Amino acid sequence: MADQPTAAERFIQGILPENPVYRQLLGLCPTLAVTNGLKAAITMSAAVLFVLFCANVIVSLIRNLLKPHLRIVIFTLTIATFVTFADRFLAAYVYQMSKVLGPYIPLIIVNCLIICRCEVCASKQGVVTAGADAIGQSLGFCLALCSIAAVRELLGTGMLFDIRVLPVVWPDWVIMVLPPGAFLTFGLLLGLVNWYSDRRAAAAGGK
Amino acid sequence: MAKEIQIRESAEAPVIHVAPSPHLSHTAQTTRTMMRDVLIALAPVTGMALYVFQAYALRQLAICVIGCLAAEWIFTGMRGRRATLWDFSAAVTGVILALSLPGTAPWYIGVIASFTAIGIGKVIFGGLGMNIFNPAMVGRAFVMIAFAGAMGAAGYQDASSAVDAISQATPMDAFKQGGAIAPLSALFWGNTNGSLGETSAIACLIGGLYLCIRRTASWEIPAGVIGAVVVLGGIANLLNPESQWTVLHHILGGALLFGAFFIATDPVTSPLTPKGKLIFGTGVGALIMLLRIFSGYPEGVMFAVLIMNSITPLINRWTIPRPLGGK
Amino acid sequence: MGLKFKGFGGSGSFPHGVHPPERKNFSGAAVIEVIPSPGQVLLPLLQNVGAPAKTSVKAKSEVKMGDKIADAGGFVSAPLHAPIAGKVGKTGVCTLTNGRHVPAMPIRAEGEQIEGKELWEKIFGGQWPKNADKYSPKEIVDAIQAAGIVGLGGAAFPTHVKYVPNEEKPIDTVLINGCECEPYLTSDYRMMLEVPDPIICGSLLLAKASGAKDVIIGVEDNKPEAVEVLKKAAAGTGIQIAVLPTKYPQGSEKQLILAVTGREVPLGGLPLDVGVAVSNVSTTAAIAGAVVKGNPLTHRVVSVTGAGVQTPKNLLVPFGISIGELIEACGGLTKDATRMVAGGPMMGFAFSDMNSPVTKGTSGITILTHEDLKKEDETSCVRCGRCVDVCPMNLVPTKIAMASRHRDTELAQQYNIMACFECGSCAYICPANLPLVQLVRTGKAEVIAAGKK
Amino acid sequence: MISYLIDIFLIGIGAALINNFVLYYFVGICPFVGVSRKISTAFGMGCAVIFVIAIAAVISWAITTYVLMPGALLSRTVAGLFVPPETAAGIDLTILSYIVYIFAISSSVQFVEMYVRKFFPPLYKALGVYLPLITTNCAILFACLVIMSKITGVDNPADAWDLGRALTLAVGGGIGFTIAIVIMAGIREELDLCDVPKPFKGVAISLIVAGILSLGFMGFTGVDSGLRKAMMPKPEVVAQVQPEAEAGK
Amino acid sequence: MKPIQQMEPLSPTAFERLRNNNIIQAWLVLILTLCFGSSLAGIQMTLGPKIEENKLNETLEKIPELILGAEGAQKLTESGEKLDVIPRSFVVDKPGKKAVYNVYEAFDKDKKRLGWVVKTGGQGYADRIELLLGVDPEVKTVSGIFVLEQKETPGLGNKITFEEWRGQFKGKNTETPMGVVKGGKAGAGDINAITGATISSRAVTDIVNMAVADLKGPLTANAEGGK
Repeated sequence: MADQPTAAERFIQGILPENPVYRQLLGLCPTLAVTNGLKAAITMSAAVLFVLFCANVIVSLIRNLLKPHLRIVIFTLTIATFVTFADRFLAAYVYQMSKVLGPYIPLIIVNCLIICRCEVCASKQGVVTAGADAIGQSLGFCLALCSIAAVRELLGTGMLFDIRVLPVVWPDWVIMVLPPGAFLTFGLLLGLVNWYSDRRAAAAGGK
Repeated sequence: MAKEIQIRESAEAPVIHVAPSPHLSHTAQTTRTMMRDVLIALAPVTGMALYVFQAYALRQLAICVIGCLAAEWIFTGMRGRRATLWDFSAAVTGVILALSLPGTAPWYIGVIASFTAIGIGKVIFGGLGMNIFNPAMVGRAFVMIAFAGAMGAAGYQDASSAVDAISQATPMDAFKQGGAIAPLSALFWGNTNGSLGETSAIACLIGGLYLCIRRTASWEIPAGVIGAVVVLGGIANLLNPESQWTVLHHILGGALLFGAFFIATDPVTSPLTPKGKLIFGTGVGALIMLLRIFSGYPEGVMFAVLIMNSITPLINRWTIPRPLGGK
Repeated sequence: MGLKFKGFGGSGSFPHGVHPPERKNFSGAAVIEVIPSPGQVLLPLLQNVGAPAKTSVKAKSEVKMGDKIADAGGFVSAPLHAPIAGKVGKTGVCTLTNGRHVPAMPIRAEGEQIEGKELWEKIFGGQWPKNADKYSPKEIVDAIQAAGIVGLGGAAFPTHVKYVPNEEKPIDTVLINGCECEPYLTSDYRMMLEVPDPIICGSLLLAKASGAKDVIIGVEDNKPEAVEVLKKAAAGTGIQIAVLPTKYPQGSEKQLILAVTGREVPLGGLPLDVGVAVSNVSTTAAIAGAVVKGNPLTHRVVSVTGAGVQTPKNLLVPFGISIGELIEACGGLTKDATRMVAGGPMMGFAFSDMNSPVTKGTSGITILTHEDLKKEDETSCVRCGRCVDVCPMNLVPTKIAMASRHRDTELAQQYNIMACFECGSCAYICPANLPLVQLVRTGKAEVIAAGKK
Repeated sequence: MISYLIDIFLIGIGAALINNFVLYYFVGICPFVGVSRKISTAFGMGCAVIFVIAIAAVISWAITTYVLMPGALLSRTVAGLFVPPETAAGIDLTILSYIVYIFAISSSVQFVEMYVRKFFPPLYKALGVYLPLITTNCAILFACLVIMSKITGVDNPADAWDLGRALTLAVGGGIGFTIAIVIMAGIREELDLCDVPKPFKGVAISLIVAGILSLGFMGFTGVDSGLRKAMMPKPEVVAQVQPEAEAGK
Repeated sequence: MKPIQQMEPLSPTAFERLRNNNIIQAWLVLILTLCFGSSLAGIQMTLGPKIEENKLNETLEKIPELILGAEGAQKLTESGEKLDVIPRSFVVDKPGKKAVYNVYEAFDKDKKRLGWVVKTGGQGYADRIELLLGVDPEVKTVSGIFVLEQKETPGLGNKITFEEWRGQFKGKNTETPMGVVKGGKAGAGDINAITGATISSRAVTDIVNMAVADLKGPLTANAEGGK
């Protein structure tokens, strides 16, 4: 930890190089569960952004007061509270979406992404860095969710954002919006990302 | 002690230009001849399908075989490997896949099923011999759920067909949805509707017995499947004596015999030891009956095979044979 | 056939196994010939399982045939004797047929040699007693030890070790192994046909030494003449002949015991653990020679056979003679010979060095042609389970091979890799032509290396 | 009584097989792809989860029924000491449920760990290493949430789940998790010997396998309704008694 | 924590003991709990009613369509009028258990009863199906159904939510239970099954039949009693 990454670095890191889903494999439950439509994916990402940002900022603010044996308790308390906020907001303002997401919003509490960022970043760094990190990570999370959701929604229903984009003759691949489709799509995309980054790394090494 | 010396020899000695023992090999059977055997065994079933469904069967077979070969070529090419089309394994997958699809299924179903079967079912695990799941069943399950409408009951009905059989629902489906009973003779000879390969019990039996006699398929698996179906079907009959759908209907109807002889016996995805094979077969049979009687799908062969495939590593683990003199 | 198996507690067979082509016809009818005495022999100091022998004569000393030239290097070891008369040279290194490099002592022939008919008479001639009353068990075992006798079936395990009285594990049955289940090889077969008397005599001596009640000679049913001859020779001695179905590897110790007595030798155990001692027929004959005539082990019968040799023969040869000379004596190799194997084609080692010497464990030289090998390329394992169906040890060879290929010693041990005795049945049957035996060998090496860590 | 038992049975089957926690609801994915390297480890993890999920289910059922749900007995009584009964009856603490559940889970994990360490050292040896990991296993919180929705989300208070149903769901879900993770571990051991393309090694191929597994488990769809139909006596189409019973406002 | 203690090896004074007390050490937790608790209470106060309203609206929104049909509902919104809806709850004693139905009674602006909407549900092919059933005031005919929740097979069973299919129920007589017929040959009192999803079709029909049978008595009795 000799030279701490700056806020901008943290922000950039989260989006692609340290993408929480594809590279760190954090928060897989929502990645699979809420990606049968782009709308749900984006709502979920927004909820994660809210919770992660608030939790990161608060943890960063009180990081000097944290006692080791109470650290996890405080993290959990903070996260659970903000998740409850997010849950109620969604229920109040986008009721249909909150019904679709169902238990996966409260499951953000045990999403390893949040506790991992609090532990790794926020509890060691300043507010600005922690906030930037939260936004970067959430954007990365959003990007990953949307990539999966786009594939699934397009193939599964011929629509994007519930708007028909493929011709009517397109036979809907119903499986894509069902659990097997989630696993298969994510697995294949993950393989693709690995393949691409391997190739990039090889090319960089070759030079 | 004799072994130790040989080991040190092979670990330390320089490699001499000679081959390890044994120096004789049983040349009668190779992987390729095994696959060829499967194709031969499929001939009666294919013939029956061509006789009953005519152009439908021909079209579906062509789509799936070409699809599987193309998929094998493309995917192994993507891995930078030499495509092994001539070991016939992709062709076998294609034929089994085609025979497990309804003849009237649209063309894209065959193509998607073939690519899924070879891509996700086989090449991604490392190719022939490495796959955990039966490729043909992976492909079929994928399209079955993706295009339930075109694969389910609706897939079989086509009143414009010249062949009478095609305009009915399958016997299993007709029974499950409406309680209609098909005559046993029709199930036996195969002039009913259904997936291309499953209708004729006699054709499946002939091909299956050929495979078992050639030891290309192990008899333990079909024996286990049919045994479990007889026992469970018998119990179901006893509990519900009014049911017209008897044990014989269960055995002759649907994809049971086709699955028992051609799908479940896929050596790659079934256990290695005879005991394991028997457990595997019994498990497949039991699951088929569970799914047939209780689940919403009229047929359970595909799911039963996939589920038992997934347990195969565990079965292998549990049935490590006791070595001679071992505990 | 009238050769039905009469039970001795076993079923007459063992589970699994394979039926490779027998191909005994090459040398089966060839009467044993005595090879002309060679100009030089090169005696490897390690010809047995266990510790190597230690030279007991100095270089340039003169030896007569039968003189001891090396002492046993320990209890599980055997002394060596000069097979010819001559002058000992400086100890050098030679390559054995299995590829090992071991120290070897050359003897250059000098002076008068015992040859031909005379040699045959010395080793096999004369009368052989049909009982062992004259000898005490200790005398017998000592004579065996002094004569440097090891198992001549191929394993080369010092014979006296098996028969040293052991009160905790008494031996009740002596099994004489005349199966010769390896394809091609006929040396034991010819021994049984031509010199049944020393075999019977040796068997009785072994029974006496070990205190066993039963002596059973196991012969495969593809050698009916040998059975007849042995039956005649054994008449009145109480020795029984068990005729076993022809199946590979019937001649393997554990399989033979199971087939005849129905007892299973525990994993990692010895036949002794189930009260059985097993010796090969040729070994038995050598024992008789050692006890009755005081002959040390200096010669053995070797089959030189296969389509790759001009005239397949069974030869009585001195140890240390180079294999090239054996092949010369058979008219040399044919044009299409492609592989030389020391031993039978199933378990034997392929070698390329014609100068390799014959050792106590060399039961035959099989020369295969391109025609016989016809191996296809390795393809993917489709887990057909044929190797499981044939494994006489009831193992899962393909799994063991996979584990070995991925250096997963833990998995290999779960599948009992160490129980494999590399009979080659699995690799013989494998439709994908996987080098299963090879993989098992490397796997075993890994397991041992991991165990040492 | 019989119908209650059937209900319990079907809830268990449903949670374990038909709507498998891992393969249908995607909870507990992290250990599913992460921990499942060896069969024995996977089985140990599964047992620990069943253990904790059962305790957490009992706690969360009790808290939800008596404290959190609108007009819950305990809250109403306590609040009744300070405010008028009408206000007390309308008390609704469901907003606290997530916080309460997560603390209930972590404290029950702590408690189980202490208890097992003290009284069953061999069990602790076998399960102990997995216990801390379980706190963040979403399967457990998910079970609590399902139980909550079955208590607070129903139209009729009479349909609210009792302890038996809640416990069955939790244990069924735990068993389902164990089944999935053990199968996965078996396959992973096999995959180690396979020639999987490099980009897919590890998690990607596990996900593909999970996808095919979930395809296979799709076959169980409808088994519960089939079983219910088979076990129940013929459904009554016409209710026999129609008293003029009316409740509500 | 430990390093700090090592740095201060002073004798434990009263202050020190107080400092090391667990409760005091947890001051941060306590303060956070207080802050979070009060903000949660605020959220509950402000958003709680709105959420309840959302939940209720989900059902209420459908009532005009179920009672009046799509066109009727359209007209109603155009005219800016609203139906008066009274939620009620009926308990029906059945062998083995009591069934509770939430029923919405709909009146027009003249206090004339237009019909009832029943919230009911039952086992479908995959999971429970929740639906709203509209009937006329005398419970003689079905005025419409709407599927609130279902997890039927996408592509097959989920067609029960399609207007083309559930529209069939409109106007069906409730005298005799409705049957399910395959192949599009439904008679007057029957429902056409969805191809390949007969079970889902039958499940919905059964739920409707059951609700009608259970509530026919209580509702008509109530209607008469209400006069």
